[in-house]
Amino acid sequence: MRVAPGNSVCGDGGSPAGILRGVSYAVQTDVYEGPVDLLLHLILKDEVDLYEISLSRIVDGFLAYLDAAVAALDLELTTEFLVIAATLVDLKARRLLPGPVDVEVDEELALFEQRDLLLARLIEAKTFRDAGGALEVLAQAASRSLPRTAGLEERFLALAPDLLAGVTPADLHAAWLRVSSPAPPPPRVQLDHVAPVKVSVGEAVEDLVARLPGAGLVTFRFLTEGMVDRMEVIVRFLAVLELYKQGLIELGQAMTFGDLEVSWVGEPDSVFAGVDSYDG
Amino acid sequence: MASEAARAAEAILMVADEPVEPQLLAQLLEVSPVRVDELCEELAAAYEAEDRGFVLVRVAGGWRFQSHPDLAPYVERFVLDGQPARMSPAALETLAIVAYKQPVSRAQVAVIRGVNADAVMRTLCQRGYVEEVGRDPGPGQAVLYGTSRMFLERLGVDSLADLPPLGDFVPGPEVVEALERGLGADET
Amino acid sequence: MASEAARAAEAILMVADEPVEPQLLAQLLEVSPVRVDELCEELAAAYEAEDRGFVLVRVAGGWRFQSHPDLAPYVERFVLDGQPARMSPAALETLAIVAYKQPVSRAQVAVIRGVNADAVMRTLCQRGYVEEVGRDPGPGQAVLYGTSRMFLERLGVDSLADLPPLGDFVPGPEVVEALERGLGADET
Repeated sequence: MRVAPGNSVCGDGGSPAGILRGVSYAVQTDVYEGPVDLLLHLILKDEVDLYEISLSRIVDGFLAYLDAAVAALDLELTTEFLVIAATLVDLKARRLLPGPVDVEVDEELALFEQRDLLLARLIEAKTFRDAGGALEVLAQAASRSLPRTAGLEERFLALAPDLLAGVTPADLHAAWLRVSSPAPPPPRVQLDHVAPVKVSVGEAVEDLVARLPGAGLVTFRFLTEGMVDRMEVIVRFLAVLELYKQGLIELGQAMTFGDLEVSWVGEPDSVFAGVDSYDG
Repeated sequence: MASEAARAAEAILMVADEPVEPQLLAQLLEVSPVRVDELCEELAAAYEAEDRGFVLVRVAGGWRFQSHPDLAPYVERFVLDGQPARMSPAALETLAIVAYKQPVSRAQVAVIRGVNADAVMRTLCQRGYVEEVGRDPGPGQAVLYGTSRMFLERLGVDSLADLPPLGDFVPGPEVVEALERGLGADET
Repeated sequence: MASEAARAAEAILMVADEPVEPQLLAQLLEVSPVRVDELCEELAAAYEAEDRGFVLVRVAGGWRFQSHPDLAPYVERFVLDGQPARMSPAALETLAIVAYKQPVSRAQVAVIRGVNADAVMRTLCQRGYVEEVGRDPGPGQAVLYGTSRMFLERLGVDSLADLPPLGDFVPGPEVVEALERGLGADET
């Protein structure tokens, strides 16, 4: 355990873990612990190096969330997730793909900047989560006492100024209109036409294991042909990274921004060993 | 050393808004109603002996704390100087909801106002403008509130029928637009 | 023999339905606000020494009577609906952001939390813990939020200055290191 006990006031009640299991959303649709929370949880609780496996788990966890909550699909949340996922994919890709020879210095700097920003956000999120935990401790202690609210005894009521003095029936009616007129509903984005993404990283890996052996050198573009959803492409990319890590495929890139080339190098009957790491 | 039962009685009576019947206290403290009366009498005697500014008395069939009669002049000044002299917009809105939607529960008022209404409702009840008129027959049996006779008198009308009718409400163009947008957004 | 001022304070606090500010008590009792605080502290100490079932505390800028925390089991049985619902981790985190960063806009809260904060903020406003405190003078005039007096009452603290400093919660070096390692930043 790397986390000092004193730094975890809130105790992390277990809800972020629910993201991975996909269980907590049904009851907590308005309190979704966002991508930043999810990252925080993965890094601090599971102690994973994101380089290892957890990015795919993040995607799977998020997809599980989308599955469970398509009705309330939140565009800002999804965008936020894509930004974070893209940054992480970028970070990982740099370390997996052959040497930094052709990487621009500016790009490298931009990457560091993104990583620092992400780190700053994680630190901030952890700070406020623990502060929230401390508020809860105070609230719990305070809830053991109830205040006296009995108010004035009858004999003093006659003395109390008549609050209705000067109030007319018209004032009352005006007050009613103030509270009864509906507030304009918040603008909503029509998302009904957006089909939920159903593919998990595990499924994408299985698909690749079925297609790649014997297919020779293929491009990543080829493997994502026909995909219109960015999330699907990200999932597919994670699956490719996973297979690369397992030593089952080789990756190549002829030039910067060129097509990513994928070739199967595993034994034809290689037993794929990574599926269990997607269970969260 | 005060007994647990006596301390528990003090705690309950301190948070009670109404006189608490000895039977109820007996049940909560797990002692007999006779013992409750003994305990409360002992407490009342102790406050008297300590020359406290409050008393514990038996009124309307129950026990309650109240201010010591000697100190009425101070309490009167508190009532005159320390209490709001005019109805706040929040209080008037709450009163309007009760007037037009009665009988209505506190939870329903909170939903319409969009904020917790407990404190305001308590004040309105205390001032006698609003009163309990029944219980919701559904689960939970929430207390239902309505406006009082005094409310009508102070407002200068004979009956609720004399209030400006709700039908006069004609939504403005922005409200109509909002409603249409709301309906459109639900289409699939 | 208890002083007249102390007795009057007890009487007034017994009929008050929210914390009474020392300034108001001072005016009613014709003593200085500092003296009011001294009197109330003496009373609180006396109740403590007498092992009473209630306490006198300073909360949200004023003095009030409340039940002794020891007796919560009895009071909870008496006040069946009195316990406020526990807050979700998301609500607590959002509340912490508002408490420590106020005045703050919803957009600013969303940036820190990394997710849209509208639903949680609406819930907190509805519960009365958070309220509008102004408008951003900049373009867009975003509504700015702060914590309410009810927030202080719910937490049982006298003022925002009594909250633990935010610095206490900034993660230590080992956590920051773990985060850096997680992002692969310790390499190169």
